[in-house]
Amino acid sequence: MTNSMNDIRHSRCIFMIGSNAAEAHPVALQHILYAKEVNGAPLIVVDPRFTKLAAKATEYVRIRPGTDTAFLMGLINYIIENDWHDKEFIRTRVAGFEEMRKVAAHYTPEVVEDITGISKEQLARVAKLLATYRPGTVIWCMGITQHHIGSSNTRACCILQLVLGNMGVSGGGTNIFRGHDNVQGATDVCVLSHSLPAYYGLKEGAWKHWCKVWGVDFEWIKSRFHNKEYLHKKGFTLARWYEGVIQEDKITQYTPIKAVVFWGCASNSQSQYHKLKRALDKLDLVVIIDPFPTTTAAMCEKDNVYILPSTSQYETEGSVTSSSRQAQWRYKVVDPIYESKTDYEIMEEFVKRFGFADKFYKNIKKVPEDVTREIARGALTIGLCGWLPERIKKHTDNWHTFDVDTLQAKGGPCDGEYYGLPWPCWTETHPGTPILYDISKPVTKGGLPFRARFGTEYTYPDGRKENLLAAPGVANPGSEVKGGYPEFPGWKTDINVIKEALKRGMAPFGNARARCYCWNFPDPVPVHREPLHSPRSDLIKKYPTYPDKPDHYRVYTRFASEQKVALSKEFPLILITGRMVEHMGGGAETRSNKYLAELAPEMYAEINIKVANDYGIRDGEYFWIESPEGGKIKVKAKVTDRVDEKTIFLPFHFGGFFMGKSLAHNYPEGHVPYALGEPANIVTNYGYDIITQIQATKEGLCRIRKA
Amino acid sequence: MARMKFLCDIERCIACNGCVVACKEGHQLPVGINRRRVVIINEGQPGEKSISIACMHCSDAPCIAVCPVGAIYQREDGIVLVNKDICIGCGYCFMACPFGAPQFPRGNAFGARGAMDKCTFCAGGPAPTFSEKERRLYGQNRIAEGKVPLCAGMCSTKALLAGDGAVIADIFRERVARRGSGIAWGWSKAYKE
Amino acid sequence: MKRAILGSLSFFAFSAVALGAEILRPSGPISPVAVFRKLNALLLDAWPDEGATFIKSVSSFKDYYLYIILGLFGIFLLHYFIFGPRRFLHRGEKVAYYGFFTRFVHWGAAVSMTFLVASGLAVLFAKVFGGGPLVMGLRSVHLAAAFVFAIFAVFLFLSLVKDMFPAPYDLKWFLILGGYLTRKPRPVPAGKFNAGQKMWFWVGTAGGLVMFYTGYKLYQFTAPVSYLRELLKIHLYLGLAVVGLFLIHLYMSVIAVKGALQSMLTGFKDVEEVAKMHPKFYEKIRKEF
Amino acid sequence: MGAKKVFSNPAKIAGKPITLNPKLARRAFLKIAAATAGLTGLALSSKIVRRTEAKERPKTPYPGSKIIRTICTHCAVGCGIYAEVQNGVWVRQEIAQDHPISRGGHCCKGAGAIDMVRSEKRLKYPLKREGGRWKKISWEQAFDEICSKLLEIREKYGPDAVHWNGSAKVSTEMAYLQRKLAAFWGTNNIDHQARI
Repeated sequence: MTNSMNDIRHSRCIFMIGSNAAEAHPVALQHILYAKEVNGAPLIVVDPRFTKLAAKATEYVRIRPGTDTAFLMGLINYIIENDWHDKEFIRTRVAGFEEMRKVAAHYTPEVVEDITGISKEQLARVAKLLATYRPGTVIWCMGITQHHIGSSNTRACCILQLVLGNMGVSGGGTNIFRGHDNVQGATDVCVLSHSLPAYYGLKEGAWKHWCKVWGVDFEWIKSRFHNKEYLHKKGFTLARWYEGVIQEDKITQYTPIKAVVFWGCASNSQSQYHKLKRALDKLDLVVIIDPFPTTTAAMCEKDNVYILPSTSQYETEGSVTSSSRQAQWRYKVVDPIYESKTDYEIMEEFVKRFGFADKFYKNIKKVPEDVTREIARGALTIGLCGWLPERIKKHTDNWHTFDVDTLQAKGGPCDGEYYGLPWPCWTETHPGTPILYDISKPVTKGGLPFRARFGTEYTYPDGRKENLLAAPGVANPGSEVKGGYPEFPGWKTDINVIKEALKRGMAPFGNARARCYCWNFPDPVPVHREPLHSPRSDLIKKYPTYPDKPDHYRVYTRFASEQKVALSKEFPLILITGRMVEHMGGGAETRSNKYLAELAPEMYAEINIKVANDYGIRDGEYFWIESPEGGKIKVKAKVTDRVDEKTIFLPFHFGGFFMGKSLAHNYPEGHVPYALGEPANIVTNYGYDIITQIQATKEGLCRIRKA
Repeated sequence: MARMKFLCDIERCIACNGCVVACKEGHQLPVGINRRRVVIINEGQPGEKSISIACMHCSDAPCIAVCPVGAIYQREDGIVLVNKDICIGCGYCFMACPFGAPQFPRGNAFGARGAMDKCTFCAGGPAPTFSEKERRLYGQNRIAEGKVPLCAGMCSTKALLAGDGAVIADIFRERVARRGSGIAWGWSKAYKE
Repeated sequence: MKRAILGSLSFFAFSAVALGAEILRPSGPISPVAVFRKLNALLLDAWPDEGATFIKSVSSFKDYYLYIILGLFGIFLLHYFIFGPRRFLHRGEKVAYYGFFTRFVHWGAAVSMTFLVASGLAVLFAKVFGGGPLVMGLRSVHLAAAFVFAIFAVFLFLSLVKDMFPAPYDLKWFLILGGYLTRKPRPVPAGKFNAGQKMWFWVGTAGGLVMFYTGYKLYQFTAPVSYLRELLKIHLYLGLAVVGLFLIHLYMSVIAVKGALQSMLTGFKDVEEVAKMHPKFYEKIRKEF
Repeated sequence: MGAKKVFSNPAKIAGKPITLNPKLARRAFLKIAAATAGLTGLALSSKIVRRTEAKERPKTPYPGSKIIRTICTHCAVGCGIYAEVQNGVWVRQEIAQDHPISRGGHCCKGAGAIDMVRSEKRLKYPLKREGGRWKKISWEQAFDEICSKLLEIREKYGPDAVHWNGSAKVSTEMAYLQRKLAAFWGTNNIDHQARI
């Protein structure tokens, strides 16, 4: 999120696409509904499904799954055509506008209507609302990202905000509500196969920087790896690691995967789950570390699995980063119950036995505070330098001193600071950056320009040259340079450079323009591409997907070869998945809570009355859903108007059944969750994003039959 | 004297069931006992609304009128409570209640109904305040602690209001008036510029 | 009561007005008034129509029962002292009147019915007993006795029903109130069972089965609340008749007609009694001999 | 009485001047917090409470308990929780009315946060699957077996034969250690839920 949950209170228009915040982030609705009521902000909800959030919308837009980019580009085009775009903002702070505009021009209301199913009139109305009520916020979640063009979708959202000039202002911004409680924190420290903590990447410089922080020899780290190539090669991802075992698609790694460790991670959230099951049966070792027996435990039917009971997060402590980039200290409430051990203890035992404890804990005497300090020393790129354990604790201890509207403390020990020190928090005295890219405040007081990450000038394919730095006169107050400037050399590895920059009132990473044209992406400007499994076979030719990618996170990933025109004949219905308010993620925790299990006891599939009647399925009856990949699940029909006549919706929290068969007997005795059901991901389809490899669970196809 | 009341703002309620679980977890209710529940109408259609319902602590409460043993009584602040030591589980109160608030756990003999259970406005019951017995039979006594009922306090969107009827009515009226600004929506554009 | 309803509904009324302000808002095609109506229909169900009468009738039932019981006791006392009991000494010829099976099911039904009436009244007048676990225990007794009774009632019904169909002279029997309001017994128009017995039979067995059904549904407590309300009313109204007739039956058989108790134990009735009290049946058996 | 008051007011609503002044609106909104919090004083003024108080009862149901501030573990909104702990037992989840983001609010998952340590379904000790059945083992045995197997696999197939799935549900510090562990192990095969 560029802004914060509370900042939505200042929005004058709320545009939510691919987000069901009413179920996934109910407390965020507090602020959204406030803006709706007090500012009279129109709440526009774009979703293939009439969600609980849509029930609160002033304008509900039903969109065909997988066509978000077309709709967003259509909006952008309509706004530009009508001259509603923020010309001054674009002149001073945006790059590649002309190139983007040319691409967007294709998406006329007529074209958009054909692709997305959204009428011309509604598109015009939404565009008018967005243009009239500024600043408006754009909010999205997995409905935007879980597509094979997920990265294009997200960029289209950002471009929409740039065109409207809604970036860097209170009440505006692009706000992505993140899922898990600490997914922002875990992402910031990059528990990801393509980067070292704080998005440093895997290049040699990154490794050297972190080796310095860790206090270990770079050569030693290098020697731990198979060879130098694998030091820099992106690893398998959560979405496709099982291909490293079953190798249905060709892998580009010297060895298959033989062991997997699930450390606080559910497996039933991964698409094509029936293939993952095959992998579990083939592995030499599966280690599950979790407070509850996850679905994974029940899915393993071989003697290759261990379960280690870790504590819940209330029995240990540490910082958590909310979606708004705020750090809060999650204090320990009680001692570990039963024989469970904290994750830190388990880590220590592992490291001890692996034989590098002295190196691993070189700077860490006290867990977790010393770890926080180590992160602060290393994570300069996103400015975690100011996140010292004392400061984070101070904020949590004094959360009552922060204003609800601005999140700034009024008096008290944290006077003037923003709640949770939203990163970048450049130094130990920096108050945090509540709104990213806000040039109305000095950098030392939480202001920030756009980052100058891609040089100072670029020549577009048509020969046009553009200065990538912000226009003259555009800079934060107090900046030594009144206008754009490049990044400070060495700021990513040296805190002194950052301090120097701040002293001069400037951002360490420069002051540039936001790009509408990303030349390092497969689609420099987002364009619509039909889902791999598209129900509109007639559009595949016009909007084809990418060519196959042979080495995509170590595995051959099919795009063009997977997109078959005839598929929709056999699999006529669209399959989407989503959240329920009662459950979370794989549901290991919530399905073991008797009250939540009572409220949402079983798996169901939402199905439109017309589809139900066509197939002879009555409300409450079981029926089979089958995926093109051979997965099938038997679920209860919930006949509802929430989905349209082409769509089936599945909540993805359930586990404990597998293709019609109960796995209750596979759980440890006495630990069978209160609620069991078929994992929706057995039937989610093949398809992965071209850049991030996020699974495309929001645009699959399926067929159904009566059970 | 303050008159305790609940009010659920239908425009705000998002059916997150926070109130339901807050109540169950706070009072350690058995599964199947719903002191509070959330009802959705027009599900999946434009006009979908939800509302959280519990005992409304009626003035001149019908349940008190029909109770054959006089187990139900009303405090001075309007909170309607049941004495589980006296209640015989006959179920008349359930039939008399407009909101379906009274709940009956399965008793021991033949699975007949046990003593009635319902929302206490987090005011415990007739057992000694903060005693183990009170906690077991009625749950927490937050009113005696000077605390708000759990459901309203934990309402995710502040849809559910609880407290003195006059005060919450004021709050709600102001909200309505403010939403009424929806009427003037766009006026600032039309007339000021 | 009207005030009570208004009071308890004020919350909804208020919401309605609140929604009223929303009407002008160009938000959706569904009118807020419709939403309000739908909520009312869903949450309150039939309460606005029948709630008040239900509350009124349920809270007054206790009084009806009290009137019936006290009234009957008064009548019994008056009757006993004014007219005295009938005495049939069982010294003369005996007539085989009740078979073994009939007596068996009668006593089965009688004992369980006694428990039912006693525990039922205890639940109704629970306040006297202080409520709580004691009455809750008696509710379990009521429940258990009901199942026992239901079985016996079926057989009792089957074994006696052929003699229990109403006949024209029953009306006459009622007109002279069975001839009980005289000191000297004179023949009354009655067959094997007189009109009073027939009435008791029908209310006791067929009515008893209705009581069982309604009671069972109330025990289950899963029916729609509107239906439950009707069931409770039926249970209580019919219960009123059952309790009344039960008490009359008890008075007649134990106190007012000496020997009646014995005949149900032994199965035989005195010829004199049969001749006087059941002349039509007497004629019939005389013809047979 | 209160009911009537509510009932008689609506007429005024319509007549109230409509305002778009955000300052005024905000002040009004803050009263909502006061509504729930404001009850405090009102409840205490109740005669019944006063009467019971006269009898010298404990002031709190959990004497000697302390309140610990912590954060809900369910989604990234970051709602605050007041955990009331008595003698090392989490006895009650309190309303964090003054938390700047959630202001006491919770969805059903957060309202039942205490269940994370109360649930009977929590795992109690390390388990190993043997002959198709789960067998209780000691921590020591679990660590020894797992680590020696992992090292064996590393030896035989190389460090990339192990895939680590980290977590978005642990603290930032723990997540960082997970990433660091993979680096020290010698692989980039580490990922977590943010990917999907």
